[in-house]
Amino acid sequence: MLLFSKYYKIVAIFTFGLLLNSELLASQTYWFSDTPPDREFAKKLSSSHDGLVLKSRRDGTSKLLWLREGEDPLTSTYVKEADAPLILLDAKKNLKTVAFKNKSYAEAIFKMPDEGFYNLFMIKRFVEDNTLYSITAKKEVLNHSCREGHDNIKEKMPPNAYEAAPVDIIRERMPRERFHTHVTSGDIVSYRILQKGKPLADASVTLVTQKGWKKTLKTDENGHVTFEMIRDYYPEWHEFKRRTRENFLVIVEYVQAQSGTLDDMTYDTISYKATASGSYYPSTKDYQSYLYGLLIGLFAFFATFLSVYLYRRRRLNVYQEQRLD
Amino acid sequence: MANHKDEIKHPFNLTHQASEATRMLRSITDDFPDNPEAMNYFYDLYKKVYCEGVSLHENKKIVGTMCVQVPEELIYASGAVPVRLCNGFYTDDHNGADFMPAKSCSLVKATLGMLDSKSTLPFINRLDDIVLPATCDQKRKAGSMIADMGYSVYDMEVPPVKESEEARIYWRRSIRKFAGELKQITGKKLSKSSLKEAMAKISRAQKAYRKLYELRKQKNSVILGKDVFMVTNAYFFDEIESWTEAVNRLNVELEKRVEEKYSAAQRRAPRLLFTGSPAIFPNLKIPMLIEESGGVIVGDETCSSNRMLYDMVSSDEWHLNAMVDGIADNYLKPCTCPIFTKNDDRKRKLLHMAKEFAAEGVVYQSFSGCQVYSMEQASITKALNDEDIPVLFIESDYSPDDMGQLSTRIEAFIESLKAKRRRNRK
Amino acid sequence: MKYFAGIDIGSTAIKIALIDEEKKILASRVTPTGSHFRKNAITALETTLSEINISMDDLSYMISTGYGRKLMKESDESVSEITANAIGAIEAGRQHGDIKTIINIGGQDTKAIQIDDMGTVTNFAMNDKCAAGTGKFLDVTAMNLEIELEELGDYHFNIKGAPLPINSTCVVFAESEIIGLLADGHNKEEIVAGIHYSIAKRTVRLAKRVGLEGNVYFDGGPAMNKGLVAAMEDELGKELVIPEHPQITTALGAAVLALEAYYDEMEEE
Amino acid sequence: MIKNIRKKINNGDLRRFRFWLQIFFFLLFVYGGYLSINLGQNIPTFACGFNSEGQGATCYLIPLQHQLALSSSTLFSMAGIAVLIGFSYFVLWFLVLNKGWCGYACPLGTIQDWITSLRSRLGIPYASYTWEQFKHLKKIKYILLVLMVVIPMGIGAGFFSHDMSTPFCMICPGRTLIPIFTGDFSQLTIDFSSKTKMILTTLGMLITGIFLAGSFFKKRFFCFFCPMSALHFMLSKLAFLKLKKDGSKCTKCGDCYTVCDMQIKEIADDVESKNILQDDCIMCLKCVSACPEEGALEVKFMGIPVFEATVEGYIKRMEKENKNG
Repeated sequence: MLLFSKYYKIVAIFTFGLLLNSELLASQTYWFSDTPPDREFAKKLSSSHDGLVLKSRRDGTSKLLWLREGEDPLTSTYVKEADAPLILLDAKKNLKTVAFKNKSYAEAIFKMPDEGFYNLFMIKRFVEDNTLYSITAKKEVLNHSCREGHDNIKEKMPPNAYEAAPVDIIRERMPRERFHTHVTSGDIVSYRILQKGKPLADASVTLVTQKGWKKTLKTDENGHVTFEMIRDYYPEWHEFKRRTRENFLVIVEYVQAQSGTLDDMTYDTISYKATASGSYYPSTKDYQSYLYGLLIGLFAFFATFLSVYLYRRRRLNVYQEQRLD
Repeated sequence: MANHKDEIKHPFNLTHQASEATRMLRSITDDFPDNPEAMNYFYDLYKKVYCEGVSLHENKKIVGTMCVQVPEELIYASGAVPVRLCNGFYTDDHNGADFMPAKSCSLVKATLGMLDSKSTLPFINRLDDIVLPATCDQKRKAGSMIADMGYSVYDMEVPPVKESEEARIYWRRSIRKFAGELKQITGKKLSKSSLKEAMAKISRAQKAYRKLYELRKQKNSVILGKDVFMVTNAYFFDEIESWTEAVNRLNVELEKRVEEKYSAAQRRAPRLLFTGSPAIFPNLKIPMLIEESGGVIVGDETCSSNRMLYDMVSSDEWHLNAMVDGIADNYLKPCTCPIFTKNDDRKRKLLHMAKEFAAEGVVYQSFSGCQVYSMEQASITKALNDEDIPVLFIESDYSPDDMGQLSTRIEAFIESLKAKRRRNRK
Repeated sequence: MKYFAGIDIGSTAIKIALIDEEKKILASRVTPTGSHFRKNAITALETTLSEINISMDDLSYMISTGYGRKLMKESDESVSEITANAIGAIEAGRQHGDIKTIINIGGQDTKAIQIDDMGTVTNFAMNDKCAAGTGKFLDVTAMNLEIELEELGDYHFNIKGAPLPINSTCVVFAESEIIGLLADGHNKEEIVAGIHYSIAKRTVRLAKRVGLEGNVYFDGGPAMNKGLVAAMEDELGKELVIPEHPQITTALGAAVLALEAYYDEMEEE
Repeated sequence: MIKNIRKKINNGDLRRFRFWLQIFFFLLFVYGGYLSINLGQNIPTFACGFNSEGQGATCYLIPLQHQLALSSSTLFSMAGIAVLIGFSYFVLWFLVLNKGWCGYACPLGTIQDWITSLRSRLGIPYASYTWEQFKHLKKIKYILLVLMVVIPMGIGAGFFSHDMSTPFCMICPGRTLIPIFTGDFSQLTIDFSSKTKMILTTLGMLITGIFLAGSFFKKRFFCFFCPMSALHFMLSKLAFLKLKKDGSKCTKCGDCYTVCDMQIKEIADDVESKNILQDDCIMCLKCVSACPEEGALEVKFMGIPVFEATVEGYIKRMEKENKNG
């Protein structure tokens, strides 16, 4: 039954064929994913610390992101065509515009010449039924190669905010977070929601994991919201893979009573919807054991101690006979 | 044991040994001018011990040692005093010849003669044990003879090779066993602090000796070799602390001599190294002949002197195990005694000493009967000759018969060194 | 004219050499040492001096050598016979070309000396205590065979058979061995040659210890024994340089050293 | 002037000097990160990179293993140059101190020395290998070095799984122990996520236990097996700091051997070699300070004598030792 419903949903999406237009935007959720829609295509990409990247001799490292539609990270469809403006906040905090490439799917590609975090924003505004819909999709991407060393990580760690964004979802860094740190189940992730650079209070923030678990919270007066990543990965023990990378989605929704005009259309309400996607891994606690570690360590320690002790005892016997075979 | 407590029949000063010692001592003190003032301590010591029979180390257990390989640190740490029994008396050589083969080494004969006649050393009757390292064949076989005389003898095993790891292990075990044996003799268990103290005691003595050794490198020889032999020989039986003090006093005096540019020998006296069979009082025949013939012994490589005091023990950690192993290594590895298979270490040592002391020649004594020194002679001579250092090889014993011939040879050697120097100058 | 004297007081003979500034030998003498060697030495010296009509006071410098060197208080200094022998050999053997090795057989000892071009002793070897292979050995042989010492050479060359092997190296045992050989009916010639070869063998072995290079000079009383010389040459495999007066080489060396010492002293003054 | 300074150094108390220098390097490498110290990632000693918070520098073996694990095509392309550059930095660092890095700077070495001094204080005698054991054990470090190169290259070529990355680090007790000093116990676990990881972490903990007990009995227990030491030895002929021996002055008294933590027999017995540095040597220079032969052992920096064995210095140190013991 469950299988069927999933199947039904996918079939439905493909049947209607999605185009990115205003009518649909109002109700749907859009987000950026770095998982290629095409499995064959994925083979051309190389893995990096933060998902797949495209490496070429001419352009260096580039990141590819695809726009997806849907609230459930697992079943969201890939948008086939999109024409919304894209803004890139690069590792050096410069702003650039990027355009969608609509090959088979709406795809954004940008080069990452520097080490650090790149933020891609898709911002779309339109009026409908006296409501201004402000849609933002954000993706934070890390560019890092161990070959470059790990010398200046600390200064590159803090997140960069895009002040002009109608809503910016900033993932705050976890304690001791470094380039190599992954968000894992059980981690506390906290977000700061900014509206034009200022904290947005009382906005509803929803976290959706790949398995579809959802939780909605309201931001406090500083725009903060904190989730604990739940554990939703329960494979058979022999199928456990600690490199299981799953996506999660943070969706911010906020409605504000404010009137104005946009493109000669008036509105009296603004409805904001912003997304930011991330990825998470199984918690190390799921597969690492202190107990065994310490037991084995202590065993080795005492075994060595005992063998040295016994050896020394034995050596007190007078000359050991030479063994000949 | 009761039999060695017998009274000596003659008053000590009337024995042949006493008169032999007196003659030698007189010759040492009177034949040379300006002996260092501080040497009087040593002259008096010999006079007291060998001529007057004054006993030392009262109320202490005495362990006689028969070779340089016996770790004295362990003996001191066990509360006893080591006394080296190697003897240089011709009278005792004669006594020994009564029951030993005529061709055996004078040193062994004299030592056994002394032990048999129970004279010469005033405290010979008080020996609690004799440690006999199985070094050369003659000493090895002497063990049971000594035991038959009624002494308690401990045979200490010595490996014949010293380079191998097996030898090192064997020797370390031998030394540990010896430490156990000492406990039996003295009833005192070796402790960390007593061994440390013993090591410190010996290292103070060695420090004083090293200073003396350095002073002999002076271009102007500040002390004659015969006096240094007297100093180092005294270490055989003297109270170690007072010996150290006396050497330190001597060093102070010699330093003054250095400042005053005083020379104990003729200014141009050829500088010689002495090596081979040990010169032990009163058999200072060859050193005396050398220095009477106008040479000066600036350094020596013998077990009665340099080999006994030169190498110092170090330890990484101050536990008994580490200390005893360190001591063991020190008594085996640097030992240049020819009983060990290889000759290289002795060659290297002599070449280095010749350089260090600016020695012009080497006098190599081998006691007749000492096979190993005689056999090693050729290769040592070659090694030294290759570095343009002439060697005079002398095979001799304790008898004074060959003095005339020896004096000719030694003089000729010294003359040839002088001539060589003249030739090199031209 | 200056006179220099070298006096070699050996165990069997006292040898005296007198030279002038040109190192020319003016007079020489060999006399037995006897028991009062100091008295005998002075008498012999005075006799020698009187041959050229001078007295002790006319001597500029005198050096004594040999076993009795230190007791000869009349001399200016003493030098070991090895050094003196080397110098003497250089002097006496000059016309024979470079001398590198000297073999000296004395009354009680045998020496082999290696020298460089300057006459400096670079190495030497001497027999140990025992008198085997020394002049004494020849004395004893001659006495036992009841022939004169000077006749030994003639006997050596008159040999008919092969030289007899003499096994004993000790003078005392050799004596009884000779008597035994005589008793067995061996003739004297064979015994003498045997003795010569025995001495030659020992001496050559000693000489080999210092190395046998260049011309080998042979001196000392026994060098006058032609038979021994022949045996030695046979053993060595080369010819020996024999000086005109083999006995006085050492004394001559002492005299030359006296001359050098005299001029050295003059220079220093 | 220079003579006086030299004399002061030669008479100096090496033990104390070394103790403090080791502490200095320990603080620098283990806690330097807190003071924003970073000496880079090409350090020729175990400045463990798993100690993410405090590391003031990173052990070269980490980047080396990482770099060798690059896919073969990358490794032998331009990226290979970066590997070579990293290696040359490593060599440059190494050249300065030669194996002195081991005896003075290595935090793992310092930990072993602390354990040794604890044992010594407890009055338990140290262990030593027999010559036969020693000969066999000393080969291990070369085997480890080869594995450390071959396995990552095997990963790059696709023969092994990425779970085998940094194989040496996985079994290095530095990984488990050094992070503890900054309160990070996370390396003491067994990783059950894959068989490879499980085996490697179990080995790591076993070795940690053996290390702790082993270094309690045997001075510098681990250094016999250290592949860094093997790597050092291959370059040691080029280094500026040199340990020289004048065999003609040596009496083979064995004092140097007695104090040698690494049981290097050659230091006492080899009288031929001028450059006496052996592959096991950690250049602690205890041998020089225990040598009573004037100039028999000598430390030179670019040909300039720095520290030399002297009788005077030896006697001074021994008297002091004997007093304190």
